[in-house]
Amino acid sequence: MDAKARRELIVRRIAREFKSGDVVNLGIGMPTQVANHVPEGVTVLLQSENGFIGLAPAPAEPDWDLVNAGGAPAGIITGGCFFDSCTSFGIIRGGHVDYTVLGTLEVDQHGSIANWMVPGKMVPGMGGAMDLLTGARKVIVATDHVTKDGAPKLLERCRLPLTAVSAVDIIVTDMGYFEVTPDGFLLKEIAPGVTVDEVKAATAGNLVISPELKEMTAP
Amino acid sequence: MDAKARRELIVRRIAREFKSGDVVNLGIGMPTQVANHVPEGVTVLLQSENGFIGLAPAPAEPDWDLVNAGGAPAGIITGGCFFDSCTSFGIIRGGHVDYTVLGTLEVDQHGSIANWMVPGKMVPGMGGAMDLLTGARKVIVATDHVTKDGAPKLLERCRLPLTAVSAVDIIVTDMGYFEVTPDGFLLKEIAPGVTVDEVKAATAGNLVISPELKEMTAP
Amino acid sequence: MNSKVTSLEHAMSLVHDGMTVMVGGFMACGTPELFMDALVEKGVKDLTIICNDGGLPGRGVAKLVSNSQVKKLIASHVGMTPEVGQRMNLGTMAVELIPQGTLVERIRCGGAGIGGFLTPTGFGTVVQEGKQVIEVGGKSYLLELPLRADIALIGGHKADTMGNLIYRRAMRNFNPPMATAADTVIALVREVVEPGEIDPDFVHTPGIFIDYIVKA
Amino acid sequence: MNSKVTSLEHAMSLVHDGMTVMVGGFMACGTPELFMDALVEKGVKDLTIICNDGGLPGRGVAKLVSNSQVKKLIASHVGMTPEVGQRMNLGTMAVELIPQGTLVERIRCGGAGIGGFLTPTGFGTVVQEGKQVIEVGGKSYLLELPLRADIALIGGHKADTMGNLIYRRAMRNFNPPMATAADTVIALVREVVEPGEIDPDFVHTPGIFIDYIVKA
Repeated sequence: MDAKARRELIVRRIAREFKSGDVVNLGIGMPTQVANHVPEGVTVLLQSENGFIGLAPAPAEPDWDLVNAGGAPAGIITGGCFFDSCTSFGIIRGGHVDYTVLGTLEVDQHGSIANWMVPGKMVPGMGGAMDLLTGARKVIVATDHVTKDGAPKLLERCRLPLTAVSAVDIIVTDMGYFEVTPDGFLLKEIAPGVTVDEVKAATAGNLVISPELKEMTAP
Repeated sequence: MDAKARRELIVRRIAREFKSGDVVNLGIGMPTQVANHVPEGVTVLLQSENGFIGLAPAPAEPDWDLVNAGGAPAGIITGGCFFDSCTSFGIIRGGHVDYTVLGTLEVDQHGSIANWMVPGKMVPGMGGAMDLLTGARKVIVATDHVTKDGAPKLLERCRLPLTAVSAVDIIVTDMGYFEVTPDGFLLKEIAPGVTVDEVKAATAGNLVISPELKEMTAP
Repeated sequence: MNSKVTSLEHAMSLVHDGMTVMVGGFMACGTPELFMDALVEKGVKDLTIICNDGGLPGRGVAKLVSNSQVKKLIASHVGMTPEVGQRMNLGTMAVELIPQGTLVERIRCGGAGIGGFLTPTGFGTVVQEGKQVIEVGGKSYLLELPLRADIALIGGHKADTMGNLIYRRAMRNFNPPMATAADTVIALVREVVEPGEIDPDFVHTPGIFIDYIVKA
Repeated sequence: MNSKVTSLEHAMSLVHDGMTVMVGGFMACGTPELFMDALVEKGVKDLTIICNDGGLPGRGVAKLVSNSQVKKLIASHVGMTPEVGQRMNLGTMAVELIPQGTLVERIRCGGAGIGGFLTPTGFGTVVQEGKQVIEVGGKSYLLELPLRADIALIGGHKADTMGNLIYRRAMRNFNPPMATAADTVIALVREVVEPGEIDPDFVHTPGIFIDYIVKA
């Protein structure tokens, strides 16, 4: 699979996690694309941490009072609403966001995650990521399984500075769908054309294969 | 003076403390009457801790969605606004109320005050009094100088359970206008027909007489 | 999305004996009075009620108190309802008194995932008993902890079917913070409209906080 | 009561070298852009700026950064303005990064007389460094302290002359909490109306928080 197909597999699989009415916050980059693949009949409420529920695509004529968390023009669904950043992070920290989907640099078998800084490089800041990771009911990591150099991103322990400790619940990569469990990464679904041995070779932490391992489909 | 005249003297004097734009919270009982005596040309904004700025007399036809902090029908001025109790106490605790006026059982020379409970008697609860005492920029106590039995209410140390420690700035009684200072109660104005010796006899804490002692007038 | 509007009967079936229930309103202004009546009729008991006050005689949570359904009342003021004091003195109902600003902020913390906050309110008084005192910048504060409930019963003016709520005048009071701080939140409103009929700039309580709406 | 409307010139005369200034807005949405331009022209320097982010290149607080007027920037995210990172690396400007929810809650505490709050955000990360860890109910929290400023510059949509403010769409963000947490609060709005023209049920920022209004 090329990069585009791999990413589409990941975001399509994640989009199938939600049920109608779920409040979902999508990080920038690949996670944003999850919104395009939510199955018909399922209506999720996208939270935009800069201050609204009901994030929607921008209208043709942009309204610069209505931007997303990246500062780009956005829209709002009928029945959405605006609030200030205190309320927005009360929603996030208080467990009112059902799912957050974020990309990462590293994630480990304890659910700790490092995705906000690389020492020595320009540090953009954590923005709302630390709050989302500690506050959302379920944290889903959307990531390529390995780095551009082929090194594992699923580790026994993160090496980069952490964004949050024991925060991640689910990891979806181009190789499979993993749950973070006390025993390590539990492989529950495996991507088409990938073998368990290939997953093992590409993963640095404890890997447990589910006895009910299924193929990761993305219709 | 009879009780009514004494109280009128107190509330009229307190009403002269304010300047236009001041945010003022008036406790129930005697302090409520202060609102009726604010000099012409001075517009104060009355805060009602149940959730609005701009407390005004109730209209002839009561609106039961609009009550004061005692649960009785109230009104709102043009330019007032409503908010929830979090915001209301953010305003109070955050120092955005310029003056609060409260009655008391006891007040001491350290500015500590006891006005919410008498052990062994029915305890109504402190409501918002503790927050107002610690949060308002200036706390004015409006009280008869002595109890019904003639015992001093201005003490060296409060004996009843405290409502707040070192919170009171000004005390206005039927005998005079006092500032709470490190040296004790500073008598700055004396009520008409009252002598300094009478004030001394009726006060239990340290009393300091201002070198610029004036008559307490209430035009 | 499905409408959150439900029947009074279904909504009240969610309240069980022994639950902790937040009830919005201030001296019964903004209290969902119909819910109080329904709970009296249902006879659910041993409730722990969190409310700003005891209501007024015959109004608000006073109805539940009079009907001996309240095991404990957590409030800032109960002076308007002598029966609360009588039951407290007889030992038939426990009452915990909390400064009003502290009470509402504890509820906000419960809804906002904040583990506690430092307030100067109550320092040096009986409110301090059993609490940690923390000094910040030379000033002493009490550490106050969050409050949550199993159910919050709130009173609104108008809602859309997605749960977006507005209040009218002084009925807002404790309702918005309580809507964030319970496992199940049920709102009683006077009017229900379709999504989009409430201006998204002027929603007081976002619909995501509301589980069920009952039209009065 | 006197109108709070004043001139841009007078409002900006209140900002002095070395002050701590809160600037509302999120990626320059809701930022009082005219105030940024005026401060660049005025050339006031050594400012400590508290803002959600560094703005966008040529927009928001980035204008002050580019003009070397900022001694220290306190923000949650500066990734959209590479110049912030360059100046940070060169050591010509200090940057303090704070998680967004913690930043806005610290500002709220500064305005609400709360001495600090406990948040799980940042526990076990570099954000924890130098902070007190407090356990409540078996969970670890960081004690975060309030933030205040000398001046808050906020962006609104409409105000009445008493300072009651409303925002439009996503421009609200950090503006309401900042309006509570500075000694002097100045709002830039697009429209000024008479008291009573904004429905008292739907005021976003009560007028008592606002000292001066400038019409854009």
